[in-house]
Amino acid sequence: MPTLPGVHLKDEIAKISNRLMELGRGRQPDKASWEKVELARHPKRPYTLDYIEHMFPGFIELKGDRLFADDPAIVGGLAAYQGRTIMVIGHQKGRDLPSRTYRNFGMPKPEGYRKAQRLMRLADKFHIPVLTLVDTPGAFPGVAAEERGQGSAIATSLMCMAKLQVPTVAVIIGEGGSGGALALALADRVMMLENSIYSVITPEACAAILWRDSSEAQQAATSLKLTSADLEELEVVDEVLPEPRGGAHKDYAGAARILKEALEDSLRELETVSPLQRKKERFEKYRRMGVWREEGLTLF
Amino acid sequence: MPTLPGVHLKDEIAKISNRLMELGRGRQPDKASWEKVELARHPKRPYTLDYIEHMFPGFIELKGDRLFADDPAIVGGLAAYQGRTIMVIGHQKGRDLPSRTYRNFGMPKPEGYRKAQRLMRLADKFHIPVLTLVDTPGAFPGVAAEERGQGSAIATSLMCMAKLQVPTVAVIIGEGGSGGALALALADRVMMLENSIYSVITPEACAAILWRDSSEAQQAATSLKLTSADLEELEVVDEVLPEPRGGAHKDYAGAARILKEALEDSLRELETVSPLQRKKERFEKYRRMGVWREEGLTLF
Amino acid sequence: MANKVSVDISHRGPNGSIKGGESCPSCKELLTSEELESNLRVCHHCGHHLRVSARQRVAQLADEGTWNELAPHLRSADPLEFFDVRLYGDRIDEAESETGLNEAIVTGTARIHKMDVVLAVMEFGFMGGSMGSVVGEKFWRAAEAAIENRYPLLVFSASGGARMQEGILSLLQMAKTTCAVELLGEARIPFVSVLTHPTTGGVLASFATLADVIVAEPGSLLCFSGPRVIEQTIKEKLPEDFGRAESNMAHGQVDIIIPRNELKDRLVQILGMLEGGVACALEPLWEEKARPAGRGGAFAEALDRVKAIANAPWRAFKGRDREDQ
Amino acid sequence: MANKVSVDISHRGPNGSIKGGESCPSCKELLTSEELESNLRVCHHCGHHLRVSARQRVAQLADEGTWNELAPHLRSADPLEFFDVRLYGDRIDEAESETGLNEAIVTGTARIHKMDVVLAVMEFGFMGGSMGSVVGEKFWRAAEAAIENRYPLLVFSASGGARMQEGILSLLQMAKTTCAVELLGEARIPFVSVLTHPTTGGVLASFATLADVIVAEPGSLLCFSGPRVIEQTIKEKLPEDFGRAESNMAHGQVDIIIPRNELKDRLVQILGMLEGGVACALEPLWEEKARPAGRGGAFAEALDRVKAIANAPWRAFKGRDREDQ
Ligand SMILES: [Zn+2]
Ligand SMILES: [Zn+2]
Repeated sequence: MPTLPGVHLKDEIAKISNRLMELGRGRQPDKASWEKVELARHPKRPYTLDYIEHMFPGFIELKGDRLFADDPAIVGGLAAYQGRTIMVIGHQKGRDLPSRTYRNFGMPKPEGYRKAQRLMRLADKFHIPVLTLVDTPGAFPGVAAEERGQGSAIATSLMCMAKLQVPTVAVIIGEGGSGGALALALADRVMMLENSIYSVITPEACAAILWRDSSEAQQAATSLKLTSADLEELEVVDEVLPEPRGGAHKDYAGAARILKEALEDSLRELETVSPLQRKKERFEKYRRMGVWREEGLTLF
Repeated sequence: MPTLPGVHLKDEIAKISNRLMELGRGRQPDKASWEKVELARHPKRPYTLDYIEHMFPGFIELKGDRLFADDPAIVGGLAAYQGRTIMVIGHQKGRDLPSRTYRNFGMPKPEGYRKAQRLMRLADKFHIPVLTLVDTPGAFPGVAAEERGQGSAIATSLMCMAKLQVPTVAVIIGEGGSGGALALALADRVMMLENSIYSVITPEACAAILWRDSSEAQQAATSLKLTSADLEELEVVDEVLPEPRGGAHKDYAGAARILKEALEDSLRELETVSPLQRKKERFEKYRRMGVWREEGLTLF
Repeated sequence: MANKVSVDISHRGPNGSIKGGESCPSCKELLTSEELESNLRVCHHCGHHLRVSARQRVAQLADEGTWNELAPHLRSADPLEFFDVRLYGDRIDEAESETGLNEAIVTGTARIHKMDVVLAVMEFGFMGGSMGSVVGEKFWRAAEAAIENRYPLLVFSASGGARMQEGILSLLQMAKTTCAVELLGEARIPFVSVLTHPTTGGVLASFATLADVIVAEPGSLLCFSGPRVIEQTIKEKLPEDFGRAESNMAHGQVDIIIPRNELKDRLVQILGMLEGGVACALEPLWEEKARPAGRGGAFAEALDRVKAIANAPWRAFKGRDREDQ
Repeated sequence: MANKVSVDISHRGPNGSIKGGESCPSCKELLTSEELESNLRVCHHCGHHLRVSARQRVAQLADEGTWNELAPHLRSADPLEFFDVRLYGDRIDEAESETGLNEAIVTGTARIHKMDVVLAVMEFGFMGGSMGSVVGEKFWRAAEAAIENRYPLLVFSASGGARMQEGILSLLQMAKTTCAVELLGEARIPFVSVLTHPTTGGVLASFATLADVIVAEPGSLLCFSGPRVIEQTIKEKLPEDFGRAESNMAHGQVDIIIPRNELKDRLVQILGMLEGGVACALEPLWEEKARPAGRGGAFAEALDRVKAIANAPWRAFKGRDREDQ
């Protein structure tokens, strides 16, 4: 059966059946997806420093990439935790206008990702597990950020997390926006809070590109499968953490407790294997990411 | 014998004998030292790219620190060399006004040192020996360079060279100016061309500080012991390479030939030992640097 | 694993418009197909580097008859049952018939000036060179082939970013390809990345900038966020040279810009020099057992890992009707 | 190796002028010695951190009676027979009598809130805290002691740069101390550096910025080139906050600024957390033999090296009359 270029009977049948399916599905956007988008972006949703405050009283923030700047859109530092140490790194949004500006709306520049890498290497040196909290609309799109290598900063952040010998746990706590979120989320365990989202592109931008109409964002949110339930089904996240009734923004302490328990469970599990084995399993996991077909298999 | 605070008989005697010595020595500055300073800074002296041109026809320059900028005051890249590969990195001055400005008079900024580190790590990964050519008045003293961590960039460059598993050879080819020079010269073998200098501070700056008169630079040049002969005696450099008659600036090809032979000899020697042993010897060498006394020993 | 496929550059350009000629996007001069082909699709008036399709690129680089395509049967599924104004499947079909390829990357082994390499070339004409599951999987397999054969990996990228229609799975290809690069690194396999116009988004922010040496073609647009997105953010028009290869090099992000007519020679030289170091290290002069170096310990280890992973049960896609692998 | 020396802060300040009082260099208010001492030499009017001598620093940090000085007998030689308008030996003598120290750094073991540490404190009052051979050698021995005892290393720096009178040997201390830091790193010994006013030149450009965590005191001037040198270069007056700790932190060069009254507590916390990671790794839950980790392989190796080096014949200084060591 020839490969290129391909119009085959089997494909045609599949295509028609897809078209039929399409008529039945999704013409009404799934309100539930958009609700999650709104909850994930809720202005009162707990941010990284809120979780740190409730989870790790002795937190010591460490700043700077030792290269260019300290980026307040990513925070990180050491925390004492059950008689041991953990490195906590996360995106940080602001809550009022001055702090939002200061935190650049949680959109990191290259120096943010490079700070994260520096702290992860420090953790690795001293066998300190790494917890990342993910909550960003995406990496900052600006001229100077591009000039300082935004793409490279994200790539090296991914590479840094791929290399780590220590256990790594990532939790999407709010908006998991594109490469800027993934840069802190290549981990042994990736979890999502129930009302968080994780997406390759914002629904608004997706709608603007594909529908040429950003008011189709709700439709795009449904199509993108960005809710925690979607991502669990796609096996991109290992676990979805239920939030306190009404959402994390109604009970910071409760949300932090849930997160802390999940962290403890994860670490307990991850620390039963050797660093080498852990790294191997990490690679196997990411190697499996994706869905493809080989010729001879039908479309579904 | 008590240590602090100390005015002791032995000390006093030593002091007086020193004073007497001082009357006899050095009141006439050593013209030879100043001549070397002038030769090392000679406007026609071959620079890094001149040596590369004569030594490594297939040189491929690799630019940039992958962080902030490419610094033209340091050049580096891969060269084929006797059927193998070598990484060459050196300070680069300009020869006319535009190129001097472009090269910032051979005064690197943090990005220059960070480029050097990146290239050294690349060399280390592929077991490629590193040759550095040192020729700078010093690291650039500017506000932005300070803000981007000039001190840290030099320190991490030193650390990078301390860590390397591959053989490293440094040659002072012109001005070895302070920390900005040393940053590329923590090597297994450190050599100096006959008419180069290597100093903790420029004679002019030294004179301005100690004599409060920069016209005493010739005197300072003598005091600082910055000629290749001085440094060989102090065991800071392993070998002094003779230059072609009249100096390297009279015969680029000849100077390059001398340098190439010395490189070959050094590498042949360095490659007979394991990376671990080589690193150990490197550490022993730098651990021995310095001259001190312990109490109970007389002043000399 | 490999499958001989002859290189055919005659019938299609990157945007299907090669018949007769094209006008140069930069100086607007009309260029005949013959002129373009003989000059490697570089405008001989102004030096502008016109886009090259993946198959043309392979033809420009690979020694005659040495190209062996890897994983030629991999094609996209529709894991999200994605719907927008068109079906994902229709978009794929269209891209296939426009490019004559079945994904936005082709991978294979080849010889370049007699040097064995694994070569991966992205095709911008295939849905904007977007990276979905197949691009990630083909990149992984190319890296595997490089490690198994001990060939260097040479990758040409051209991409608008992620394949939105595969949603989060598309994003995760950044993580997947990064892990593949880390395996290459542990095996000390040289990896050279050539950034061509345009390389943006998730491809720039993963494997394309993680190479040992980063090469760019002159004038290529290389950025993480696209110019339009940035213009919306800063509410200003960007300068003409924003994100261009030359600007990237001045900002330290690119090792070297190589004009297309020198590309083949220079790439072989660079790969050879990286290989040269390793080759020497294979037969060290010293006797003592040192820490794992070169293709000794680290390589064996990386290879073991890759093999262990290759034996792992692949994740099934929904609705498959028989076992793959 | 260690030698008990009691801590005595009563008789001398950093500039020998503590009797009676001082006026705050920032707000100019007059501060009595009692006020200063009780407030750790921080102005209680404006919060300005006045300079602290090395001995005062030790007294502020070390638990009572726990300080053991290391290498107390090391003193400068005059290897270059350096002459300017004064003799080097005279300058040393003056510095000794002004500071009551015999070099610009004191090193020792101590307990801080019951935590064993190796503590090294530079004395700016001793020839501007300049780093000559003795500073380098004492730093090396402090690092050795940290590795041998498995204590973390805590270093307070204050330095105008290199000791010009030792010429190139002074410069080489940057390389020497860097190698010592690398040994600490291989042994996974936590190293925390506290930058105090002022830390510049070769000290900033070597060990002081190579620590695992870089702490700064508020308001400290931290720069490689001094403000005057830079002003001469740019022909402009520098802004007031140039090179200050706060500016350094904003520019990513400093991890944390800690006011002096919190310093002791916070340092112990940081050192404890770095130690905490290692302590756990000492007794791993897994069985498999992994790569050398923590204080297993890497540590043993680093220690072996240090020991091998310690047995190496020291280079003699000119004119010594009997073997040291
Ligand atoms: Zn043209
Ligand atoms: Zn005051």
